[in-house]
Amino acid sequence: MQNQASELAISTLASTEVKPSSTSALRIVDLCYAYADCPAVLQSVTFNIASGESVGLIGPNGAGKTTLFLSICGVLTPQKGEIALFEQRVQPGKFRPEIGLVFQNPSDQLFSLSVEEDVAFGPVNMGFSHEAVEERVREALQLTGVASLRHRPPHHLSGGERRMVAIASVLAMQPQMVIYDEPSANLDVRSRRRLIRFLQEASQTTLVSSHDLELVLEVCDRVILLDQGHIIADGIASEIMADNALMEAHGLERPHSLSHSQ
Amino acid sequence: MQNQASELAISTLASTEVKPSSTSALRIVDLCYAYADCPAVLQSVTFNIASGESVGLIGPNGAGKTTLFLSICGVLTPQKGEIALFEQRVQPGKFRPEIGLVFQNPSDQLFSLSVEEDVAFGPVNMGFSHEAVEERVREALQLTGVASLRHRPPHHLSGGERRMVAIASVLAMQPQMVIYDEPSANLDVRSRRRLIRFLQEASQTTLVSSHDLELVLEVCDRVILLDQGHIIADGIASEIMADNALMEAHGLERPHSLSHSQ
Amino acid sequence: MKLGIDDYAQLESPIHQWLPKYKLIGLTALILAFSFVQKLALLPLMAVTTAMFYQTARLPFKFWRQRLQIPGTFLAVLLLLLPFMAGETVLAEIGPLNIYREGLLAVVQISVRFVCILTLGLVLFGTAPFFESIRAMRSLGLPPILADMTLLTYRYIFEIGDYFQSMRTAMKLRGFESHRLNWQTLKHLAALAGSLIVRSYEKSEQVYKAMLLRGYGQNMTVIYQPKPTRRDSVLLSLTLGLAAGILLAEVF
Amino acid sequence: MHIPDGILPAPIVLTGYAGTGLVTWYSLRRINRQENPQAGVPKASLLTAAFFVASWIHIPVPPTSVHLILNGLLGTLLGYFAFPAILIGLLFQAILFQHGGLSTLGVNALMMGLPAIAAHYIFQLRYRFKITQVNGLAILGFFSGAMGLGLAVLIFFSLLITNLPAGLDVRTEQAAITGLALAHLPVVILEGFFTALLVSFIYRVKPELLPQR
Repeated sequence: MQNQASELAISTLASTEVKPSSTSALRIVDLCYAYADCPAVLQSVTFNIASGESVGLIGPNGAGKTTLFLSICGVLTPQKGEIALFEQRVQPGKFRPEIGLVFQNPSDQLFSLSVEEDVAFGPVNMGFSHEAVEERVREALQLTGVASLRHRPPHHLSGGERRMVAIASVLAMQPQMVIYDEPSANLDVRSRRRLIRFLQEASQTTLVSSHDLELVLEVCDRVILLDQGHIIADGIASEIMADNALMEAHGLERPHSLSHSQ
Repeated sequence: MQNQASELAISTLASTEVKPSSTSALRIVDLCYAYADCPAVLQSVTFNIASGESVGLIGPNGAGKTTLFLSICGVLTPQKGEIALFEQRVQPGKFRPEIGLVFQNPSDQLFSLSVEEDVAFGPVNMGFSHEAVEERVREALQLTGVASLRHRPPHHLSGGERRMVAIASVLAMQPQMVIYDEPSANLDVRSRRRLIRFLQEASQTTLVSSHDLELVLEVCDRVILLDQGHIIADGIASEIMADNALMEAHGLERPHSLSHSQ
Repeated sequence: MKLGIDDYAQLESPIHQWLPKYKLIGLTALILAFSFVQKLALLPLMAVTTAMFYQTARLPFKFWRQRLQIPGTFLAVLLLLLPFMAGETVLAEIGPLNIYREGLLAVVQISVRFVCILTLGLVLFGTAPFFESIRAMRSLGLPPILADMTLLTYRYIFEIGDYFQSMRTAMKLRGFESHRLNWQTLKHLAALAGSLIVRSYEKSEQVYKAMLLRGYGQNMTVIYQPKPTRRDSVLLSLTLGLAAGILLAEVF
Repeated sequence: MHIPDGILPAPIVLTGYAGTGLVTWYSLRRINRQENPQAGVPKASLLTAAFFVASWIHIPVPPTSVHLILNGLLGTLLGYFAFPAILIGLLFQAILFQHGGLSTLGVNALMMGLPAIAAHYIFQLRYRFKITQVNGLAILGFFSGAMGLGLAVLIFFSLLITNLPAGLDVRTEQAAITGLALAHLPVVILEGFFTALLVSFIYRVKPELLPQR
């Protein structure tokens, strides 16, 4: 079963590697990461994401998802391997506005006195003029549907609102690729539904990690299964997630919405 | 639809009110709560839970679930209405060890420097001897399957481990009724599955609030639907949650596992 | 984030097994006696005593070295300044600068006292889980409010430290670089600190509720303390004797 | 800015402990007079932790950077809980980072804590002068913060210089203290501005955190 899955992975990789055209958003080759005195968190992780793709990253807690994200964004320095964003090598510590990371907890991301200030924070740091910043803020707020919250302090918003403001604060930098870490965590059904609709319509290259497999299924065509730092499977979302034996071997469950298909 | 549901609610109530036997765990009559300068959070909430029942509480964020819990535990003082736990009136501010509340975020509840200390905190405050405390700690850790974590600092545990330790810290008081606020929040599939098994086997009267309706379905026979401070429906879990129109009207979704039954 | 003073609390050694209460009394007395020492002749004795304690505690040398790193800078500054600044007797001249005997001796005295007290502190807090140490203080009369505050603060420093790391990472990923001092930078950093404080406050409200619901403040229970063994008492007497000896030697 | 072990003569170390014991006792007495003293414990503890962590924020002052002390704000927010909070914060600085020291804990607590209490009284002036506007509060915040650090700096250098072993005459000592304190004036003012910004942030986001009367 796993063999079949890794073949799947290899074939996907191969197909994108054959034509390393300008459409590659993210290319990761042989990435290894280990914290001091701990077993390796990422072990020779290799995959590609083409521009415009929506990819889900699934796996149990501790599989290495957050470490992977922080490496992609240049926050962590991997021991080995290479990461390229839009054909440019990621250098740890160097700010790359073309990638945005939406944190699992919006409170980690929102700190200003008003929604407006928080959304403007990125563009201001990027050095845009006052008008350009204003334009970006307006657009990001509109896109995420939170324009009406503009003058409120983020600390006073509900969980669902904060999530959308956190997304807006990333989108205002107009990144070409956005990573979402557990975007539906702590959302109620209504906010989650709204988030799913938003993600389905998003135009950026997207990488979503989530325990909420139904969300992954609705948002992503492709899924990468990570466990203990290894890529276990990489392929079509509905196929991988319908594979009960594979899912259970890695602490996951086939989503209910896929069970009637078998 | 709503009418039918409220009739359901009333009939359930009636049936338990007719025989107010010693089996009542929780009786709430006409409970109203409002924070200063805000619209009412709870409006004339009335329901009963019999000893040994497992009841799910569902509804969108802001429906008033947390306020309800804190009122039941005597942390908040309601403006109107009555709450009785095991036939004894709840007096705000008075410690009632027969009820336990498992918070949504375990780190709010694990405030000691070791798992052991945390689990012992309740029994120590209840005034038990060193030996009795020791016995309760051992038992609670065993029941929740985290005996091996005994000497670890709670801060270093995984999400799933923390959840089980938080439950152990409540169970060590040997409450007759336990309230779980979003117990599966932020758990991965494996930990969630373990939690569900635990809840299914738990012997206490249980009240679970969750956005994870599949969990509610697996753990509870009865469900109460709360929205904007009103009880909208109260009845058999699989019936209420299968009612698509009702669910959607209150920001919920019929669980996938119930959709094939229609 | 790794700060753990009690990372080596699980080791086994006579000091680890020493009843925390007695350890606290004994080592505190010794630390105070050390801070009285002025006589040069007593410095070697202090150093040997300290080394003995550290050796007996079986704490790794690495731990000591790491812990000395930060305050070491301060010591280095002192070492570079004092011999040139203070004193009357010129020992040597380096160009326009004089090295004074008194200054040099003062440096030796201060450094030895400093390193010895610090090392004993490591032995004191490094050989028991932190909450055991606080319990010991509590049984010696530390007011309960102070004890509760100490434990809770310690527990949540790590958690709030994690908030801080995440928030700073999030700011960096949105291009924030705090290299220039201007009103904007100051405002953002204040918002960061403010958010941290507000988040902590909100958490404290939850923690308080959780504590109340598990009976916090119900009764001031007597803390369980194991009975001292003969070995505990012998170790305490020895340490107190040593402290008294050093004090006497210093005074007379 | 902590006085490490080994520098100060023993009498000062002991006096420091005695003074700290006294002020702690008085603070706890004031706390115990409050309606529900235990209710303040989690708040004070988590804020102590938050202040501890917030002091890791470095403010760029080219070519270097300074970190915040925030003892003025701590006094402003915690009132009588401030002194125990500072004592605990310093204990952790000493045992986690070896900043300051165990033997000088008492002296350091007085050095940071007394100015914090002063800052508390400065901020309470808002009731005397009936200040309710955010700008007024920010100005009080500025003085609380600047006073908190300013006094601490003064005490720090006084203790350090007058206790240097051997040799400086009184006039040189005074000159050194004044000089060093003045050199820190920019940092004191920076701390004041930062405290002002923080007070207005908290007022807008979580006004109930500012102490009631």
